[in-house]
Amino acid sequence: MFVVAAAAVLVTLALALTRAILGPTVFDRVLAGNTVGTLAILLLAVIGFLTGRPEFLDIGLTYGLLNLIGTLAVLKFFRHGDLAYDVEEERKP
Amino acid sequence: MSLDLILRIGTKLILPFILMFALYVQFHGDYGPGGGFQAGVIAAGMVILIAITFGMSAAKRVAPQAVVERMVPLGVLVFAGTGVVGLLLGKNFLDYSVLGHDPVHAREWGILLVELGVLITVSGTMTALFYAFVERGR
Amino acid sequence: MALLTLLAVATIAIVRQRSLFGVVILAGIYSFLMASLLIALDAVDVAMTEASVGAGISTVLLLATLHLVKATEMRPIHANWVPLLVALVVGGILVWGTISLPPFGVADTAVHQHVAPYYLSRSIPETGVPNVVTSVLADYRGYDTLGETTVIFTAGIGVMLLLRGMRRRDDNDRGDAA
Amino acid sequence: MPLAIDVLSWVLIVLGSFFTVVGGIGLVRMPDIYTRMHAASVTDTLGGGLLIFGMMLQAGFSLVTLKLLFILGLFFFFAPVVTHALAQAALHEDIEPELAEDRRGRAEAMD
Repeated sequence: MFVVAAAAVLVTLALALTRAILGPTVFDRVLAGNTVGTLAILLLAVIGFLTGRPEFLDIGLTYGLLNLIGTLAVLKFFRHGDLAYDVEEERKP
Repeated sequence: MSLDLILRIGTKLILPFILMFALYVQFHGDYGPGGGFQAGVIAAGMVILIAITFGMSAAKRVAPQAVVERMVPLGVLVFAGTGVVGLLLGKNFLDYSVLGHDPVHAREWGILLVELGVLITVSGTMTALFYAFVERGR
Repeated sequence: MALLTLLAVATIAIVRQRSLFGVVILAGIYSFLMASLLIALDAVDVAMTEASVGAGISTVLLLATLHLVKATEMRPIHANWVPLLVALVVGGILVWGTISLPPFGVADTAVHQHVAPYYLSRSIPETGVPNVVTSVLADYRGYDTLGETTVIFTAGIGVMLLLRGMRRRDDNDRGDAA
Repeated sequence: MPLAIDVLSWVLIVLGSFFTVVGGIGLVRMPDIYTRMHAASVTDTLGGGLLIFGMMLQAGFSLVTLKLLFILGLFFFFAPVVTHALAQAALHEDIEPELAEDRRGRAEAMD
């Protein structure tokens, strides 16, 4: 049954990749990238159970955290055009 | 700006967990996947996340630039120093078996120390690179 | 193998892409796919490194770099046939080299006869560390890891000096040499 | 493992797979970025959540379950945060949401 889950996740990976390649705007690509990260975590967990060694979920957590950081960095970049733009700094002067 | 509220609260929620997870990866590297390199990258990711959400000045309050830049050579020094200690105590360079009374235990300690050196260097380098690029962009 | 196909598709998409922001995001996706592939091949430590460096840090650093340069790639002026030819020839040679490799996962090949059994059997009694990757990395191959750390150190120092040096010249132009 | 828990976990996993694929199809088929976000959140929360619940039941009470719980928490707290930031950035770039009125207007224009 884990095979079903793995197949489903793989199909969805392909669909998300399609969206990332087609994506008319950058935000579509970001969204697809975020989804690919999520799916990679799921695929990892499923593979872990499929091979009977579910100890490797640490890597899933790493994926999740760094996916979050990457996505937020891209969004911040588009919002302000600068990675470390500080709203407080703007308000002070 | 109040529009960033959700982002800021969410980031505040997750920051301690990122640091905790980095330390877990560091010290659990003996038993599972992970080690100094990955932990260093995750710890640097925490600083970068702070810089993204709260701005550069907040990140520099957490990890001052001088500290970060000193961490880069410090890690290499810790690594090489572990080796030199072995040399001074009459064994080969990077032979850890002299660090404790029991060779096996000593080698475990040696590995921990070496991984600590890698952690310090990697996290320092990544954060310093980020700082350098962003400062340059201004 | 489905993962490999996706990987190839992502690579072609990266090459075709002109907007460098798209390239950054697709490179992140590529990195996730690569890490999943490495998991499927049981190389968990490598997968963790790939996931953390490729998907997190390099995205951020590439974006920071994009802030410094122009964001769209120029269309090449003339077609680059020579690099394509070189790439095809090298790729062909590599594929030809894999033909004579032993089948994947066979235990009695040359690689597994040399030092691997020693490491596998002695890691726990000699170092007390169950993860063989860590013990090889930090103990048996300590010199290599020291060199690796020094490389990171050197690269970091180099980049910092480059970027810092440029900025200092700007400061001088403005007249405050601090 | 009791049969009931086993069956329940398989049902959850199959449902999760189903929703994952549904989210993926939505990601490709939906017309604009905001609706696509909606579809992707199906994959993030319902698909991933059900899959992880199923796997938690399979794993029993152990460290694996705790890690899965962490991943679940990550999904539940940060998929919305990322989606919010994404929507905000897209609005900031003046990408107009496609409203139902627009579509109705277009349909009438086609008639």
